Amino acid sequence: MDVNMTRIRPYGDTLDDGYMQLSFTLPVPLSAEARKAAEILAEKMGLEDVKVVYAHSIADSFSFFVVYGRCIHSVDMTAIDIPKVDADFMSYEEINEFIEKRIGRKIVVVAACTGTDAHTVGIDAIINMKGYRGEYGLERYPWFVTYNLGSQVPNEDLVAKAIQVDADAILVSQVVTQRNIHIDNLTHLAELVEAEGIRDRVLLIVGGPRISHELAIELGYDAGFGPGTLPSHVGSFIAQALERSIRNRAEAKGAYPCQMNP
Amino acid sequence: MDVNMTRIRPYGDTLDDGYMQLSFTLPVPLSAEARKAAEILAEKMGLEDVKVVYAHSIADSFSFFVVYGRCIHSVDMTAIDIPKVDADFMSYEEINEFIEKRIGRKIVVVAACTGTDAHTVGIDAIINMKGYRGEYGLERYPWFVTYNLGSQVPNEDLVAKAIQVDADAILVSQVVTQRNIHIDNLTHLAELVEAEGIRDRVLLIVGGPRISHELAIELGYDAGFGPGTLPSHVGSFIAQALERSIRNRAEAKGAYPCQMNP
Amino acid sequence: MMRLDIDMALVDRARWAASRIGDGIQPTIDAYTTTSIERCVLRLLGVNGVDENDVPLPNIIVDQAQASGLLEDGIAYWIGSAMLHEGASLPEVIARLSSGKLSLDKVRPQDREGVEQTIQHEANRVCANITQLRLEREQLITELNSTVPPYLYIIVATGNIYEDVIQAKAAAKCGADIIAVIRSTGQSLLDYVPYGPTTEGFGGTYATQANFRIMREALDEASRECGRYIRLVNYCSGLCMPEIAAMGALERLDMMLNDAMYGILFRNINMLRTFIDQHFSRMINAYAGVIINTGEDNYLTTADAYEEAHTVLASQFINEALALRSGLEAGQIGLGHAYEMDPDITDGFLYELAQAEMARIIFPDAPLKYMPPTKHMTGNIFKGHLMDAMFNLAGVISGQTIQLLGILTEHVHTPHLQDRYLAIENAKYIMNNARHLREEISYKKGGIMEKRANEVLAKATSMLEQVADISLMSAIEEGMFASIKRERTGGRGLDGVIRKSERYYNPFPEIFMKEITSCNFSPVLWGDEVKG
Amino acid sequence: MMRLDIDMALVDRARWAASRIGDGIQPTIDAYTTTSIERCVLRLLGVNGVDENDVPLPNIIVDQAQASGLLEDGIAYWIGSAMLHEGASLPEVIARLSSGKLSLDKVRPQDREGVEQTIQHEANRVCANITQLRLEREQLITELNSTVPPYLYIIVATGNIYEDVIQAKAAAKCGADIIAVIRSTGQSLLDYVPYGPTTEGFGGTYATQANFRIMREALDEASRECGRYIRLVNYCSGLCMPEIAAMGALERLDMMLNDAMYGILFRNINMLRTFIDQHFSRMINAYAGVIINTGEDNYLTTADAYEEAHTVLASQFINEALALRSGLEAGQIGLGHAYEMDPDITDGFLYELAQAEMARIIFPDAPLKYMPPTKHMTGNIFKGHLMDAMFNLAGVISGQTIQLLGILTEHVHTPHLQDRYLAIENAKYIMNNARHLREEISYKKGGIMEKRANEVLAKATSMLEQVADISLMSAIEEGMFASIKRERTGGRGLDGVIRKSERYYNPFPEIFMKEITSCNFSPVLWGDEVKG
Ligand code: B12
Ligand code: B12
Ligand SMILES: Cc1ncc(COP(=O)(O)O)c(C=O)c1O
Ligand SMILES: Cc1ncc(COP(=O)(O)O)c(C=O)c1O
Repeated sequence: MDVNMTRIRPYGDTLDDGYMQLSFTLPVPLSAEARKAAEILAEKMGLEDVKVVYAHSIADSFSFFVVYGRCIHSVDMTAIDIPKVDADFMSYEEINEFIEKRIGRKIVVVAACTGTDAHTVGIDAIINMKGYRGEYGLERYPWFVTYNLGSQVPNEDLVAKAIQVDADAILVSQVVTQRNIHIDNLTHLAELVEAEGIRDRVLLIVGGPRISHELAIELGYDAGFGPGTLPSHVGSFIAQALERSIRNRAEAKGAYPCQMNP
Repeated sequence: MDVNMTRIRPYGDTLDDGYMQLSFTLPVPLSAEARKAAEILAEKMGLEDVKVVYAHSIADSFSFFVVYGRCIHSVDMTAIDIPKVDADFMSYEEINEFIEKRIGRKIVVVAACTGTDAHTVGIDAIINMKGYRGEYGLERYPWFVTYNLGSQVPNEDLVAKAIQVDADAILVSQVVTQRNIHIDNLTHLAELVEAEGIRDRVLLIVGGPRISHELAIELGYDAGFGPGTLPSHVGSFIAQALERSIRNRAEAKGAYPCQMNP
Repeated sequence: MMRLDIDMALVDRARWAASRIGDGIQPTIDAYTTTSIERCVLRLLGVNGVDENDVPLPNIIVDQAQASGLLEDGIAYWIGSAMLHEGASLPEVIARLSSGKLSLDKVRPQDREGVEQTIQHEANRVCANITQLRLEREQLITELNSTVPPYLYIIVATGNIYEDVIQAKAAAKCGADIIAVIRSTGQSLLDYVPYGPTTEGFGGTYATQANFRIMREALDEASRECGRYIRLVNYCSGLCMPEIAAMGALERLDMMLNDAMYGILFRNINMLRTFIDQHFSRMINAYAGVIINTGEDNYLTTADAYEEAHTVLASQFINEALALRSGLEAGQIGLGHAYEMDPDITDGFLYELAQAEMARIIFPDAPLKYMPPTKHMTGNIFKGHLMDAMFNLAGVISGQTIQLLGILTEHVHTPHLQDRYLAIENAKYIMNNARHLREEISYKKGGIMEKRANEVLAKATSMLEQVADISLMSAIEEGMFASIKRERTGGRGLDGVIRKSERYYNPFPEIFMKEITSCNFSPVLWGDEVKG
Repeated sequence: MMRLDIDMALVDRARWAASRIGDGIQPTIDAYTTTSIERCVLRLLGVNGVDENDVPLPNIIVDQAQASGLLEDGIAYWIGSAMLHEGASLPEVIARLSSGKLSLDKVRPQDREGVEQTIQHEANRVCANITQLRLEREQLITELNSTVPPYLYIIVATGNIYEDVIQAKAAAKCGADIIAVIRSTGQSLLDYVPYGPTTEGFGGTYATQANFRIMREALDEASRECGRYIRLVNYCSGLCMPEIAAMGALERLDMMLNDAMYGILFRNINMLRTFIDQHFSRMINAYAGVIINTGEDNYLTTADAYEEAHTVLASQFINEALALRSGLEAGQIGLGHAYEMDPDITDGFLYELAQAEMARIIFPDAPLKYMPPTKHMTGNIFKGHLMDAMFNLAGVISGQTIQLLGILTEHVHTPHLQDRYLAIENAKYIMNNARHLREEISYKKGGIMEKRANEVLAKATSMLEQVADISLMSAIEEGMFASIKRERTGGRGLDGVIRKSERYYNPFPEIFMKEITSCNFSPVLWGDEVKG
């Protein structure tokens, strides 16, 4: 198959045929005109050969449609450059060894599901002993000290705890995304951390089913983790990022010795 | 609900939220970049708030996506003006009575599934005794004489038969639509009928799951019938259209009497 | 013939243990009242509305009474005293209290007998009202209901009651039998009930009396159009359990999410507060002919459904024991369970079916409420739709009563209109296509399913016996439920728990329990078809 | 224990009637040969290729022979004569015939015994080749196969063999066990087999020997990658049945759509031609260890699946009787049936399951091929996906061997890549989730299912007895199958039917039947798991 990476198009059963499936509801009673409207809408979206293959009336005043068509748009994959979590993934043993050898002290993390969000399963999967998909959570790692504050924690409390225990990383989980509540809440947390003057001392990490690393970076976080994240992914990142930042800080010290002894 | 008919948009759970669902496959291995490509593609189609909610690798070299987003396009329903089959639907009894009283002779129809198409279930549903969804087919109507030629009939044979039995209507079924074969075949049939000089004497009617009246008109047919058509729908149209055309022809005769006796 | 050979001796032991658990906690429940119970009494007596700061009047009056140390006597006692003291009618007293012209701490305590007489009269009137509504429901059911169980239960959750109405009616027209208005996030932690119609809920719509009324009216209309009685559900849960029960009774809600331990475990509400509140709220539900839905599904959103199946059963036994103590009939106790196993388990369908059949056998008269797959739903809406189908199949095979429909977009968003249509289509197709499969098949003696069911039962029984030995509250303190530890004095709402005084007075429990325990109370909950 | 109590006396009667039907038609079959059989003999002897007008050489030679009236003796007789006459080797004779340097009508007929000796030798070599390929397959199966039935059968149909390869490999990686390359529309009516790799099929890809080879190679590769032997299917059907059987044998195809009556009823091919061709083609399939798939599903695409269920069963009996007469082992007779009832029938799932269980009981050793819902699939891909799931459930419960996967877009287009992925995901989920349900449940004595199965059986039996009484060909003339009437002398291909002369010679039937009926032929068709 000779795929042109600069013009990727959907694949039905032949390269570049552009086939895709749509389903949606229009707030009008079912009629030949409503069907036509569905077709026109799909055309406006850039579909050709539009087939409205199913149309069903919902409660007399709505119409549901299933549509197939060929998308005329294409995407240049070679131009896509998205940030990726900067870490080599290591195993449980490797992470512990890495911390022992290269950092030489336990890493302290605080974690919570903040705001009105009460979905703790995701953050628990990362932090708690029990872990996720057969992997232990960070709590079980001898070289991590963890504080999992649970659900619906005010951002203020999370930051206060981080200061209190001198945390190396703040882990926040956001699952509910309705009306972009997670964006507001994450922005608020980032501002708080900044305002408390600890931003350069902690890694700020967010996770959740709708979180991407790209989004996390946009919001000023150090990393973002989406669905399917394993504790070791997060552990690897924290260990390596912390080691980097300690090294940088040390170098910074070396570079400006006068600043250290004013 | 206060729907603006000039700007219809998809409805998720609030008027004009624009929500729709997409699924498609890209011919690239699954990766963060592929996910991003799916997102960009949806954006190019005019979706906002795009969520790639599922991404799955198919056979290492394809990626399947389920996407939700809000469509920014809208459709002006008030501007949609599509042709509709011009008939009042009547029942079995009404149709027979109509023909008896207003036409006064039996209506002759020939029917077939032409070209390479072998899907006879649809045309049989309309023509054969047994009928469809509890309705008798036209064969059962005392005021119809029907010839159902079956499947994979050459267009030439169908037209020849129509001439032979002096048919009032030619009914053609087209189910296979791959590579638009039905369009080619229907165009060919219409041209044949024209070439044989019988176009003004017969009603040319097409049906099938992907046929709309609009398409039929475009192709120069008198009517098109899609999924769910019942024999009585077709019977009503034929009876009424035939009556109209007989009436028109009679009027035409009246208007140019000299032409009749040259 | 029993469909699955369940060890009935174990069932008896489990039920007996649950009964001991109930007996253990009941004296504590009886010794206390709560601010929410007293606010509820006020609501029943007709106090409604909010002040200029949107604070509900029941809260204002009860808070004042609590501050003045009057609450241990029961707010009814003081209202009665006020009527006698002021020589005013109940509406007048309420009006004076509401406008701040009268304060209860200024009222001279009256003779208990006189108070009782005065209030009893008013309470009877309210109760007659509720009975009237119950009869109205029963009549509608007899008149209209014609579908067969499992009843299709669908949620709406737009946050705006008026949008909810559109969604709910559409769902009813598609074939839903029961509509639940999901409550706005966080309402369970509010120590008051919001007021009036609301349009800005979050992930759900606020439970207010006005919202109840708006939706009930809409559904009555839909019932008539559809020729089916469409039931309405809301959440009788959180810090305002009793008040919401009262609101539901007054607005003819048909079902209420109402669990004895949910608030403790999953919302960190104080356990004393919860046990006391659930008891009184359940009496109201019992009297109003409401079916409660318990929340056992919640265990499985955090725990593994295969490993922790016995905790669901144990909780069902406890919910049953406590519900019976509040006067709920077996037919009103909609015990919850859920289809939440990992879809990729080999023979997972057999384990789910075993669990569902087991619940059906152990609680033969309960209108079991079966919750759909949620946790293992992903953005793969196609596979999700299949998981929901298998859930629907398990529901119709095992003869569930209330089937909360799974939605293919569970992982994605609160249901859109089309998601609901597809969910109902799914259930109708499966349940019709396999309608009598239940009667057609039997299970292998000693097979996978029978073994599984008995294992789960054995584990639940031993868990219940342990709980009964150490007492329910200690068991919760030790984290025996959902691996969550709660302290007796921890959680929200303990400040609203008040030990009753000698002269504590609340007219309602007596009225409720008298009617309930008299033979002539047996609400019509479903049409005739359920028996069939 | 029998899963459904089927009246076995009726089964015996039905089988006996089918046997009488077979006996009735066999003498006619034996008396004739056809142009396609003779072309097939040529192909087996090594004639291949096309002339400058793309006419296949077997056609050119056989047409000439027919024109000269030589065909009644069998083409093998004349090839043998030519070898003796010209004193040339087989390849040489073929080369001369191909180049037009030699014409059979110029050949002097040789002594029958000498011809036999000459040709026999060549035929044995070819047969050894086929045996070698069969053993190769058996070794691969033993080495690789590790899945359990129902085997997942998936179609590809792009029209382009190279695109088909991409689709087929992707499907194998998703979990398909069997790949069928759907044939281009109308090929069954071609009286020749197209040549070479093709890229322009219509609704399917041409069946050519080159295409067979390309796909088999691709699937061998996929088999190794997936650690599962991936089977390849094509259509041994239409006017070239025997030739395609030969091509399949030579390219190690594993299964062939091959029905005794499909061509007559659904393609209006002459009945004599069809009966003669199917017999010879099945001998080849038998010898090559190929599993045939009969086409009973086709009845239900035009007739109602509930009303006409007995015609499917009747046809299964006839296909079995005729297949046995061609030397096919029970394990090679993949009788077809289909899940085609209207999804909105109450208890439709029970009727489908009854039919599937019945087939399983009546044909215990047949690798039943179960066809998915197609007719009632609409553009509602969501409901369609559920119908496919119920079909998959019926397949795993009733223990089908070959499950042709339903595709959610059945109403819309030939399957796209993602449709196939979703179909396989559907089957894997359902079959794993309910893997041992079959062993777990039993059906009610005298229940809906048992009654239904016995009704269908009784109807099929009386139909078969009627057919046996009037003979199969008369029955078809009377429209007893699929309500379609076909005349004995009607339909395509009668001109290719030739009565054999006294000296008719064809070396293959004898070789095939000798090996087949000797005890040491029992092809390895599946891995060990099937028995388990
Ligand atoms: C379980 C559940 C609940 C449970 C939660 C129990 C608990 N203690 O967590 C209960 C029943 C209480 C609940 C309630 C509600 N829920 Co809920 N719930 C779910 C459900 C079914 C599963 C979520 C889950 O546990 N996933 C499993 C975990 C392991 O996955 P995860 O969270 O993605 O975590 C992984 C990664 O994202 C990552 N990760 C996550 N966090 C973090 C953090 C860090 C630092 C890192 C590194 C990684 C990381 O690692 C994890 C492991 O790989 C989803 C639907 C679904 N199937 O997704 C709805 C869902 C999330 N809920 C929803 C809603 C609306 C609610 C309610 C608001 C409904 C209501 N009005 O009552 C309430 C209120 C809750 C609240 N205030 O937040 C919606 C959210 C819609 C949206 N997108 O905004 C969903 C999608 C359901 C729906 N379709 O309506 N819910
Ligand atoms: C049954 C069937 C067959 C049967 C046909 C038997 C027969 N005698 O008809 C068999 C098994 C033979 C068959 C074969 C093939 N089929 Co086919 N088949 C179907 C199937 C499952 C159902 C079609 C049907 O009967 N519908 C029921 C009737 C009642 O509906 P209808 O045709 O829409 O008719 C109604 C209206 O449209 C209207 N109408 C129809 N015609 C007319 C005419 C007039 C004049 C009027 C007024 C009204 C009218 O009235 C009818 C009643 O309401 C569809 C899939 C599906 N579920 O739709 C595939 C389908 C149509 N087949 C398909 C294909 C590709 C084939 C093959 C080419 C495959 C192959 N390579 O072998 C072959 C070859 C057939 C050929 N040469 O045409 C594709 C077509 C794809 C496309 N859009 O182009 C489909 C969609 C399946 C798929 N997804 O691949 N098929
Ligand atoms: C018994 C019960 N109450 C209440 C709720 C709802 O949650 P909240 O406490 O957020 O209102 C649930 C959730 O499923 C429940 O099961
Ligand atoms: C036995 C058999 N042969 C052939 C076919 C395919 O059709 P065609 O004759 O168009 O190749 C089918 C269709 O399902 C079939 O069942």
